[in-house]
Amino acid sequence: MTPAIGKRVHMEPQTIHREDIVRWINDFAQVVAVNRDHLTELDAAIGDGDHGVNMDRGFRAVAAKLPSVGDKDIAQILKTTGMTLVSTVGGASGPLYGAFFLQEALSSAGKEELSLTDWIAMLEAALNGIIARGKAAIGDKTMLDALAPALQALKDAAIRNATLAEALTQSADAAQDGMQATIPLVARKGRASYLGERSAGHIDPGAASMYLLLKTAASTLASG
Amino acid sequence: MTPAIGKRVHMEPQTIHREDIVRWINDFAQVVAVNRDHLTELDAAIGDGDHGVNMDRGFRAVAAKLPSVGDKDIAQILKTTGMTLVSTVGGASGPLYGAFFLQEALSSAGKEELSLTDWIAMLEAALNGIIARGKAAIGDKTMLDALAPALQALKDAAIRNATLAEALTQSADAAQDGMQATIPLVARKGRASYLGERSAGHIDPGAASMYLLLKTAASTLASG
Amino acid sequence: MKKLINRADDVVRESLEGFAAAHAGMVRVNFDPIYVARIDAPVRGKVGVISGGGSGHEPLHCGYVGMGMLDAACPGAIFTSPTPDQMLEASKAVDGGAGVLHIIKNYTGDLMNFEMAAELARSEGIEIDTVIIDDDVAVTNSLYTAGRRGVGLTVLAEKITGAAAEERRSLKEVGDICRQVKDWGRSMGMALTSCTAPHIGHAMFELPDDEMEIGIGIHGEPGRKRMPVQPADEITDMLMEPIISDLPYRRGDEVLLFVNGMGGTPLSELYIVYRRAAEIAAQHGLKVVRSLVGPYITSLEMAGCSITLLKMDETLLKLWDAPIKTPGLRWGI
Amino acid sequence: MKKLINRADDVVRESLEGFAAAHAGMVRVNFDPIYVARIDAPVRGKVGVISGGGSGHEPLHCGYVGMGMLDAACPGAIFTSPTPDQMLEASKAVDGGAGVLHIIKNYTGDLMNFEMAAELARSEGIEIDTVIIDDDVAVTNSLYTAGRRGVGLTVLAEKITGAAAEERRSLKEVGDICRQVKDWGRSMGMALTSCTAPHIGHAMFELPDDEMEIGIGIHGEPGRKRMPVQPADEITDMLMEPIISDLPYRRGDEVLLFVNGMGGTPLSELYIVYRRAAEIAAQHGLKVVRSLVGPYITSLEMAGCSITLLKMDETLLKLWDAPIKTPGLRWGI
Ligand SMILES: Nc1ncnc2c1ncn2[C@@H]1O[C@H](COP(=O)(O)OP(=O)(O)O)[C@@H](O)[C@H]1O
Ligand SMILES: Nc1ncnc2c1ncn2[C@@H]1O[C@H](COP(=O)(O)OP(=O)(O)O)[C@@H](O)[C@H]1O
Ligand SMILES: [Mg+2]
Ligand SMILES: [Mg+2]
Ligand SMILES: [Mg+2]
Ligand SMILES: [Mg+2]
Repeated sequence: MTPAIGKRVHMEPQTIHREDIVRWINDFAQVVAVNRDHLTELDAAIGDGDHGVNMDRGFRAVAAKLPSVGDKDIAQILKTTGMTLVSTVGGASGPLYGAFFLQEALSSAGKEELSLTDWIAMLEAALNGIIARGKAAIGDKTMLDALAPALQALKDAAIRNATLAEALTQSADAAQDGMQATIPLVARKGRASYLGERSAGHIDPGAASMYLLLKTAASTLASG
Repeated sequence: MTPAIGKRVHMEPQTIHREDIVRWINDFAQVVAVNRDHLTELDAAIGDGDHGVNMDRGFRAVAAKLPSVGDKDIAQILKTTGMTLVSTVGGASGPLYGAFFLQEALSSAGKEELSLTDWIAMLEAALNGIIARGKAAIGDKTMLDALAPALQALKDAAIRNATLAEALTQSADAAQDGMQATIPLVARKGRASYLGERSAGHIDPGAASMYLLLKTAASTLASG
Repeated sequence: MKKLINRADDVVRESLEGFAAAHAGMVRVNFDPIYVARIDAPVRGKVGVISGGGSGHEPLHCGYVGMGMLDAACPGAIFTSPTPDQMLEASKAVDGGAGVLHIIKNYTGDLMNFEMAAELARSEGIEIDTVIIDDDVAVTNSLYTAGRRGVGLTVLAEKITGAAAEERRSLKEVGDICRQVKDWGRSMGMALTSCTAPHIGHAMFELPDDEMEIGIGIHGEPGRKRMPVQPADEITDMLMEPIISDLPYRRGDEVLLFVNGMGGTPLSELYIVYRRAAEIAAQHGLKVVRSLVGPYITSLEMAGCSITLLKMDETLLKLWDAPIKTPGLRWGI
Repeated sequence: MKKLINRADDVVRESLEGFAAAHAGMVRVNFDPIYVARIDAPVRGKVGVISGGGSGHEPLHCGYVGMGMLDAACPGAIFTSPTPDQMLEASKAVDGGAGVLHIIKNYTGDLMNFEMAAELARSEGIEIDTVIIDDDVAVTNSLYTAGRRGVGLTVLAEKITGAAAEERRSLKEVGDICRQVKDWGRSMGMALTSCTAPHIGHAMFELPDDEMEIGIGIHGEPGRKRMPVQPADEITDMLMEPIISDLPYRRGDEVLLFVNGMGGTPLSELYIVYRRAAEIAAQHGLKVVRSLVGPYITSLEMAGCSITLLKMDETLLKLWDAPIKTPGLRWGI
């Protein structure tokens, strides 16, 4: 069932280009639009019911903005994405997803294409950016709880010499597990923390959107 | 079936005394308490839903006040009732039921006991008092539409030489018919008039309370 | 029914006790019979201005007692006009020797009770003038009804009349100013939901989730027609049209535009209505020179709004701008 | 969902357009990015005081822009904190050379967005101080949460801080006054009903007809506990107890008592709560020297209330009484 290695190299891209990044972000904008009400429902249960609306507003603006930087390099595209999110989303997720993309931009500065190693460094920077801004820890029931295991999965995949596609898929799976694992958690950061014990029993909305972002990365970037 | 005339005279009182008036008003206070929600529902349909509460507040106050004038004459008892209603009911029904009892008081001034003729004169005065204060006409869908036919029935009964009990019962029946007859009417006075055509199809709450007042008169005063 | 109350029968009294405690510096509350008077009443030589009506419309009327507006207000039971003894005692309490003006909203009950109070007050030697506010253009065939209801304009009438009295104008002049406001203002309201009077315990009328009432009063009475809910702009058009076509407002007229909340409507929604109403006014060449937006005459927690348009002249403008210090409206002092 | 709106996406903008039209004499509304500034901003030599937060709490914050309170306010989407560019532009617009104070309600989103704005503003040479209001005693274990929320005290902080800035105090002094208010005030709230955000279209949480939430925030978040509805006096006890025992108020302390409506509660009910709250304060030997009762920081049309107690001293009293002229609060001018 496993295709021959030689073949695999030709079938699957091992690097990510500018166009891939644009496609990833545009695809995610559509995923967010489709999941807008779902994310909002998750947030209504333990927050204030605006996460889907916030993300949709932000990524609509991003999608509208991207054509104007389509010819710029990866870092510029990511920076524009981050800046646009910061100035259109608001709430907790605006600065945090803003930090995600702005840190990815810094980490990818000057790069024409991205290897799996670059991608890992970028997600690492993104994770640290979110922590620096939001001061949450793993297990606080936030978007970090999807992002951190996804990053770990990428690192594990790299050690195992997995292909980019495999690594991205494994990171998406890990993000999904991480999202599911937020269900029993009692929130300690963000609005959900005010509910105390009552926050347990629900998926964290930010973890859900983070999973969707990484899943979109897998499906968009892995297919070349 | 009809009892012998001679007998009837002994069985049924032909005059109303001070104690009868007190009983009538006290009984009515209880009738209002029992029908409070019913009257309020009627008023909610075409008015502002307070008629039962208004009447109950007023007659509770009257019942509390009556002991203090139990030894006074009929006119004094009726006047106290009217004054108490005026100062506790408010709304449209306060001044109108106030006028009812105040005019009955004026009409019965100086009387130790009341004949059917006196009772007719008192109701006539009451009717005119309500018209003077409220400026409604028969058919405007108000309490008048129960009171006016009841008064007419009393007059008819007097012409037929009916007993007091018969006359009071017939007047209660006429009040009931009059109340029912308010159903198809479009209100032209009071709050219900704002509904225009939509006021048709409902019993007028004031007509309903007026019927209860006259029905109580029949059951209390006729039984001596 | 869910309400922040103790017992339904105690709502008016307990609420007034809280009101008295919160505004001890401005008002004095009398409990038997119930009325609220400004702290310095009677003001010698000043016409006393009083109003009253059923409770449930707060801040109207008690919230408007104070310098520059009402000298006293008489609250009845919820949605039930007060009794004559209240208005009689209030009239006595505020009569500074220059007479007392009664501002009455046109409802059968209010009229009759105030009428009796006026008769009693006159028999005690107090000069009384009466103005009946009847601004609700939703009531069209006044011949076959109790006449137009008094709604939003009441707030403006009380403010402007109170300011006129503050200038030490005569009873006749104060009454005439109030009559000018009565003649120059028109209102219309609508509801998205009903309200629940504490003593009834359930909504006064049932309104399906996709319907609204147009042409409501302020006592939970259903309106003149029921229809599917429309966008705010269309609703505003439906309210503004009968108002503007009723009073022959002319291009160039200056107006005060008052968008009132019925109690359960967010302020943000009232501003959306205001936005459109101001647009329509401009289309008709009317110049909006003053505005008022908020829940000033309410029906408990009803969701909905009313719009009032009052034509202004120099006198009314000056009186509107005059200092006022009441719990419900305040500026200039 | 029944609302006086056109499209859910246009609520904030259209509402601000109406607000701008209604209060053209007091405020100026900028639409890209969105902020509301007082008409005469920047005031030379005066510290600029700005605040902001999600919309849906009207009159907070935009209604408090004007002389004696805020120099600018930045409204976000409904229940969503505004973005840094709004606060940056607002800070620039009100900087009269004496620096700008940011008053922030303690929510993760608000904090992060204001923080970014402050970084940007400082990099453009504007001196920024920040005070975070976190008065909600319903949040008990602040170590394991985002900390206490900013609720009712925000209104009082903005008023008092604005008055301090009006006196031309320095940024440090103005910030310290605001910090004193932050330290001296405590709040707690409850809801009888949920509210419906326009973009969600249904109630944020379901509350059975005989239950209430105690310890709610102001964004339609459910509270810390749900229980059967109680009489108003018991509810008031439940709110006052944690407030009074949290801040070591002492017998003889002077306090401001603020009973706030969440948007859908009749004023009459707020006074019933005020009545009991004042009683409890008196039982604890606290002297209520000022009061505020009304819907000043709301959650759309939610039914419920919050209580805020602020310990006062001579300085705070003087600043509270100082003249203020905003669409939402006004006196003395
Ligand atoms: N301090 C934090 N660190 C990381 N993520 C956070 C933090 N606070 C909140 N979040 C994430 O943000 C999400 C909520 O975003 P959103 O609903 O858009 O903003 P808000 O809470 O301001 O309404 C949460 O589900 C959580 O994943
Ligand atoms: N002008 C009037 N003349 C006679 N009866 C009237 C008049 N107006 C109202 N009513 C009566 O009063 C009743 C309503 O009383 P109530 O509900 O207590 O007062 P309100 O209408 O002020 O709430 C009506 O059902 C009607 O019978
Ligand atoms: Mg949220
Ligand atoms: Mg009624
Ligand atoms: Mg009534
Ligand atoms: Mg939010």
